[in-house]
Amino acid sequence: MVADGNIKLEVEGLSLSFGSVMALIDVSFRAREGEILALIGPNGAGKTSLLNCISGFYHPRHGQVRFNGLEINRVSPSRRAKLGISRTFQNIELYKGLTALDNLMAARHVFIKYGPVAGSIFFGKARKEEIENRSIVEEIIDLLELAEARHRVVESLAYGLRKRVDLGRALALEPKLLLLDEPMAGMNVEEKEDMARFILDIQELKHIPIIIVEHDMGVVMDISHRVVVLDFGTKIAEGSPQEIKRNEKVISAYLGKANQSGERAK
Amino acid sequence: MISILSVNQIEVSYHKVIQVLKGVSIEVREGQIVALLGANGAGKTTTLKAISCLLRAEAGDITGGDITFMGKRIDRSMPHYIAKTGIIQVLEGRRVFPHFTVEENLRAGYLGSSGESDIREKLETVYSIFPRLPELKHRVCGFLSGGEQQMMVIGRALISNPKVMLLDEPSLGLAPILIAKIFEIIKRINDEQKTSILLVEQNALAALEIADYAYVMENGRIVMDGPAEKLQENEDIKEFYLGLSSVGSRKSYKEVKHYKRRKRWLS
Amino acid sequence: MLSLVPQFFVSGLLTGSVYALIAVSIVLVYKSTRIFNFAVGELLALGGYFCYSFVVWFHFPLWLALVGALLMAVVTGLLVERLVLRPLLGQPLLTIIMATLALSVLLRGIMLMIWTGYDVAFPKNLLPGKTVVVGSVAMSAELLWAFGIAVVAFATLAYFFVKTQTGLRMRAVSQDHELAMSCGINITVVFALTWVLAVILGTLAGSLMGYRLALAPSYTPLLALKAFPAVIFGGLDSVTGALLGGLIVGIIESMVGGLIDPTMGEISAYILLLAVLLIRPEGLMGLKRIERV
Amino acid sequence: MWRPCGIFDDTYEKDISIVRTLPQQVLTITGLIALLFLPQLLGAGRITTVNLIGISVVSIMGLNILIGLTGQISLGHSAFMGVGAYTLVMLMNHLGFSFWLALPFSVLSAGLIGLLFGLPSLRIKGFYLAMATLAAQFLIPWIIVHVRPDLTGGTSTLNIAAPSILGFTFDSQVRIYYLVTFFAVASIVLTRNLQRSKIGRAFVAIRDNDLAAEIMGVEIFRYKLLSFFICSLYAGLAGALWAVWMGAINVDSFTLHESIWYLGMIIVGGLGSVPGAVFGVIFIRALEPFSHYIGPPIASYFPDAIGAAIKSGISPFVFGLVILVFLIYEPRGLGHRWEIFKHFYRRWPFSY
Amino acid sequence: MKRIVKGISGRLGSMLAIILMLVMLGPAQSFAQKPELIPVALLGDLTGPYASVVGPMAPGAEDAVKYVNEKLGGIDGVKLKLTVKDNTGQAALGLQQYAELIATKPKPLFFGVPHTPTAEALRDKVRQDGAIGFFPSSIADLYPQGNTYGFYELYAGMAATAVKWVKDNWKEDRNPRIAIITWDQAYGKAILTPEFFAYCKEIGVDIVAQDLFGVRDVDLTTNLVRIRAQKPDWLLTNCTGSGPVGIMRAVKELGMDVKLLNMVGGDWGTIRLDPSLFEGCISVLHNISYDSDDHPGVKLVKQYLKDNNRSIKEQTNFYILGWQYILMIHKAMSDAVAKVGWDKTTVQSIMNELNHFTDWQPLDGVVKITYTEKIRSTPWLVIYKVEGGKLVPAGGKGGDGNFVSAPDMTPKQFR
Repeated sequence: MVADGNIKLEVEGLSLSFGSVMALIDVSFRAREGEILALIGPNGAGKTSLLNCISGFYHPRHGQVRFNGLEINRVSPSRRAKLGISRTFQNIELYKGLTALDNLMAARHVFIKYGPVAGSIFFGKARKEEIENRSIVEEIIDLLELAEARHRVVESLAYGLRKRVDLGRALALEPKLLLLDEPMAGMNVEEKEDMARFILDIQELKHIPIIIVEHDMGVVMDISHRVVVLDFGTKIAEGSPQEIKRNEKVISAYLGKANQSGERAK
Repeated sequence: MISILSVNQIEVSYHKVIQVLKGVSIEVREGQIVALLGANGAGKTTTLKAISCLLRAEAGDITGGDITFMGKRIDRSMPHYIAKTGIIQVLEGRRVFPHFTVEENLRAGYLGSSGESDIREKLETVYSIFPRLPELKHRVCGFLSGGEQQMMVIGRALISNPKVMLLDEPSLGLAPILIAKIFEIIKRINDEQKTSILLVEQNALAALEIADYAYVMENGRIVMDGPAEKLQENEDIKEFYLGLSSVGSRKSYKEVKHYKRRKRWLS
Repeated sequence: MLSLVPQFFVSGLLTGSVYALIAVSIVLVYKSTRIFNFAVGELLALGGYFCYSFVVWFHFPLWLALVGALLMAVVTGLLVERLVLRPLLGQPLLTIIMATLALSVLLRGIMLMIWTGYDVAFPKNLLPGKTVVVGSVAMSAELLWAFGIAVVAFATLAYFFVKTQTGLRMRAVSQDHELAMSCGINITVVFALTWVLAVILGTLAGSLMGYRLALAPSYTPLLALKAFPAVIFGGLDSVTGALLGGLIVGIIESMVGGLIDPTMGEISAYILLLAVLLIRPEGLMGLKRIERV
Repeated sequence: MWRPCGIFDDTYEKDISIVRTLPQQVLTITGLIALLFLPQLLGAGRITTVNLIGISVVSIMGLNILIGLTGQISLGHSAFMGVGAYTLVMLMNHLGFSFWLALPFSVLSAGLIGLLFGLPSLRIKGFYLAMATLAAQFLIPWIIVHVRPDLTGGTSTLNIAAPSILGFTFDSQVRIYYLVTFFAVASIVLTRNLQRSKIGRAFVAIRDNDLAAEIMGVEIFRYKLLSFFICSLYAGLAGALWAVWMGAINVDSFTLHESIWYLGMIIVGGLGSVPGAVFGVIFIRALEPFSHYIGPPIASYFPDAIGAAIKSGISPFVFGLVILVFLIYEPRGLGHRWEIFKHFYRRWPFSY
Repeated sequence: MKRIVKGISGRLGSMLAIILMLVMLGPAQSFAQKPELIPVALLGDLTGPYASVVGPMAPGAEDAVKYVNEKLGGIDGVKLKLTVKDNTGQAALGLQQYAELIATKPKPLFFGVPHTPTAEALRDKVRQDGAIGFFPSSIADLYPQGNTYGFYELYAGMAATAVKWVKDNWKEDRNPRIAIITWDQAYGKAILTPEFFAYCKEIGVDIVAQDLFGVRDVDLTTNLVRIRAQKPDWLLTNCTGSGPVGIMRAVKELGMDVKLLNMVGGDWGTIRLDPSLFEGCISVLHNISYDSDDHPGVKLVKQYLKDNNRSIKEQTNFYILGWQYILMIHKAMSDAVAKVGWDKTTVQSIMNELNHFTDWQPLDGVVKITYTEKIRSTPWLVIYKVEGGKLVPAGGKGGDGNFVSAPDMTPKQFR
């Protein structure tokens, strides 16, 4: 497995606070091309906050996020999307009034260039662009087996399917870095297996760094190349899954309990 | 033990279109802790809301089956009536009245009309179960920690001496130490107050430890039930809910690409 | 001009108390049901008409007529809740807001049918007292009464909300409907009670202003427009805020109107409203739960 | 998007088009022809109301974009129409512009003023934003009345000359009908297109989930303002048409009451649906004169004493009651009913 | 499927039915040489913001039509048919109602539009459609003269008459000081014309303050405090209903010793709201007071009020205006028919008669009307003072008997 590609994302000395509560304290790590990097840690350890800092929704108090060597600390979330940072959400933040297809098309926003006037007339250039982007979206629909949901409003879709649309939407952005926030939360084993398969497919096809936040240790240990462990906002370990399993600090803070109960409950 | 709450083959759909429950039956006997297990979206919360009649506020309808409480049908009632008869639901996610103080929150749960002295008495009972609460009674609830909120929420449910308490994911988003404590309290309430408890949990392990009986839900159906000790031993439960079937021997997620395993009870 | 400032201030304060009554009426409904009540103007005019009718048709003394009007307000509030709002429970909020707009047209029709479109006025000198002059400041007896009644109304309301179990339940409902239901609070009763209180406050405002000037289905409801900026000043969520907002709007209107230009009185309140929205979007007393980007 | 049974799209081009089956094409063309001859069908008397419906359709298309698609509430729509109307009339009367020259300016000026009052959407949303636009509803008329009454006429009415094109003067309601209908149809088509374009999707994304939209690359603030701008452009156009329709404008025509009723048309029609909005406009705009039409006859059924009393109030009573009953039975709006009807038609004859 | 069909036909069907009915309804009548009926229209704000002024005009016109048809034998035997439409104060609704009426056959030749914004919007249309419009008298309704006539003198002319009355009765050396406080809308501001201000200057009356207030303002203390600082002798307003009540209430509360000069808005409908407030105030009306009990015209009108169960609230000057409207039509049209015969009677020939109304006094002189080619608002006014809740003549120079002639406030370019 490829784990030594070029460094794509560098997070350095990141600190974030809400009022007096420190959510992240001096966190640093790197993600390389083509690797699946898992971010684990107990609830409230700051995993989602870290993702929010990378996707630009939170502004860290200290530290830097560099993407492709570019400092993006002051870049707005929508600009970051244009740079190719894409993500899914813990609680499925889809556009619930749109169909699955339109959800994916909406993510093509940054690639479609025509303006409001052309959009209103919807002829020539606008039409051509729509159709071009549509075919790209259709590829994603094929990949994630979303055909049955294509013309259905996402609000009416089943939970697992919605999770997949969420992933599809992130892919439609043609990500150069993919952040997945608990893609398997609330799924049963069968659905988890499907999702794992999709993630591995994406990794194989796109060869981009994928950062995944997940509670299911089984999944994490199986599919990730490297693991970063957070606890109370600080990074306590980093390494291959095998190393992490053996890491004393991790065992006492996290896996220890998990080993006892097999899997740490959500 | 006599059954006091029984849910018989209920079917529930939202907006008259989306069917969520497809014939669910559950029985709660007096003094029991019954656990309802299942993954996200299986219909656990909907089942609880069907019992407490909170469904209607979300455009949900019971389209089939019935629910009886101490021999009386209650599935056509209003939520406040259900509460008055002695079934109190504790909603998922530690829902507090955020702008109220702890004491106001507790008072909001008081259902009687016997006046101030009765409320005082009830408050004292709750404070005796949760010794941390009196210290906090003038604090505004929105600023309390998760554990404190969870205790307050359970305390509020207790203030009207319910016969059955419906607990929806009390461990959700709590630190492991607190989870243990909450479950301990639940057990204690069950022992001391003789309150029957219907417990919805994703944390199957912890729930099975205190429960007497358990049901497993999947896609709007009960797929398995039995005494808690028995379920703890069940292979499927071990594999799918407890993740216990030994990390070592399980097929790696990496190799599932073209292979799908079906659950035994479905195929 | 500056020597007139105390007079402007006091006039604004007294009128503001009536605006505050209306503002609180709007906020009560908004707080517990999330509905912005566009029918508040018509409801207050209706209240004024009830009071008028008790005085003129049944020859009640004014205080008794007011009591009668308040009883009618209870009935109206219950009817509105039962016939209009309850059938729409659980429907999209905008639909319900629209329903209050339709209700306002309907009520206008009813008022026209019963009292016609012509102005009517109360017989005079029903309220005791004469204009009070303190220094250079004259205070109208009627507005002083209005102010006094508003103060009593607010004090009663405050006592009710803070001290009684029902008040507590109403406050609980305003924070979280589902949770309140799960706690065994009958929210339909609370909603009905909310509407009753709102109509009562409107009736007070309508009766007081109807007594002071005259009543007509065309302009009496417009009084509600005065309360809109007051509501936002205080934050849609806060009863205390609405109360203060009403007074502030009254004072600003009077001050700007007096010192700069009378036609600017009303819009100055709206300009200030824009400023408040930009600087402190949740209003003066609004709770943090505000919808914000 | 569901098609009638047995009809499948074999290209994406077909899949994204609006009018795609033969019956749809036939219907569209018949509809357009019917529109051409509507004045002859209805007679000159009713065409004035039809014109008002057309103007309101233009206006509502804008509001539909703002409220239905972007999820922002505006209570100042009527005031923005006033901006368009006054700009048009002032340019024509004081600077001698022709209607066609003044029209772009009036549309644009309304758009810019709308944009200005959309600025608070940077910080607030929901009903608080509605209240900011409410301020527009008080400020704009105040400015019209008080700032330069010599130009705007203050509270009194400004009359304008009828516009003409190639010697065809729009000086009667039947002629104005063709002007209004052209713009009404055009705005429906433009809105429908905008809705299925990148811009429309971005608007809905903001409505449904603004956080996700931003993270998916939509510049929220820019698009919110764009939405306010487009909405007010339509309002400006509608205002200009209003001025032509009345032949005169008065500040009294652009009231808060009107604004709230535009909101009402959207809700009666069903949020976010273009056909729904059109139905909503027709429903409310036709119902109001209709209630005044049937009010007095209803009153005459009652004995004299009661009849005389209820005569004055019967019209608003009927108006309010019909809407209320409608809302209770059809809270999701006419657009929703239309969808059910279409759904039924598409599955026919295999439904159930 | 049945259920769906039923649902659709039930709800959508009823909606469509309403719309269709709207489309289908529409009277169709044939045209005749000597018509069977003469349609007359009244488009007023009967229930909206101007209702308390305009509302009584509808019963007035209805009663007058009865009088004309029953007592006067119609117009050469042809009866009048009155259609009343209530536009609730919305010009847009007024326009729709106008369009609907003008499209009926035979179309009404006369439109009485006692609502300023609607009248202003309809001015040009009435001319285009070849009908005659009777409008309230703001300058924008009437000029440039076309087919339009004012029901009464221009509001500015009334104001000038009031100011002149003050000057005529002025005893002190200095100029009388007058403060204007009026509604901030078209009707209220119709008195504020350059001609009026020039006239005040000319006769030596000082306008010391101009204050505006809104219809929904409930307390005018602030305005009056500002005005008090200018020490006026009189207040001048053009508003009605709650407006004058609000002004005088504040005046009383502030202990000011000034009285109000009002126009048509200061009639019985307003004064009845609180007679004690208006004691000593002046109203410039265009008709004789109801309190002139022995006047034969007043007796007749009061008899009709009584016979038709009209309420006291309808006993106002706009009730008389309804009569005036119908009687003017009756006279102008009867004269035209008598002169040229039915077949040659056109709008122009009727207007020729109207334009030669000279000191015509219908109802035994309850009103007095003079129109000319140039002057489209009858200049005859009566000045009344409120005494003991009654309107009693306050006298005045420059007229004959009860009526005084208003100074000409027609804008220069239209004279």
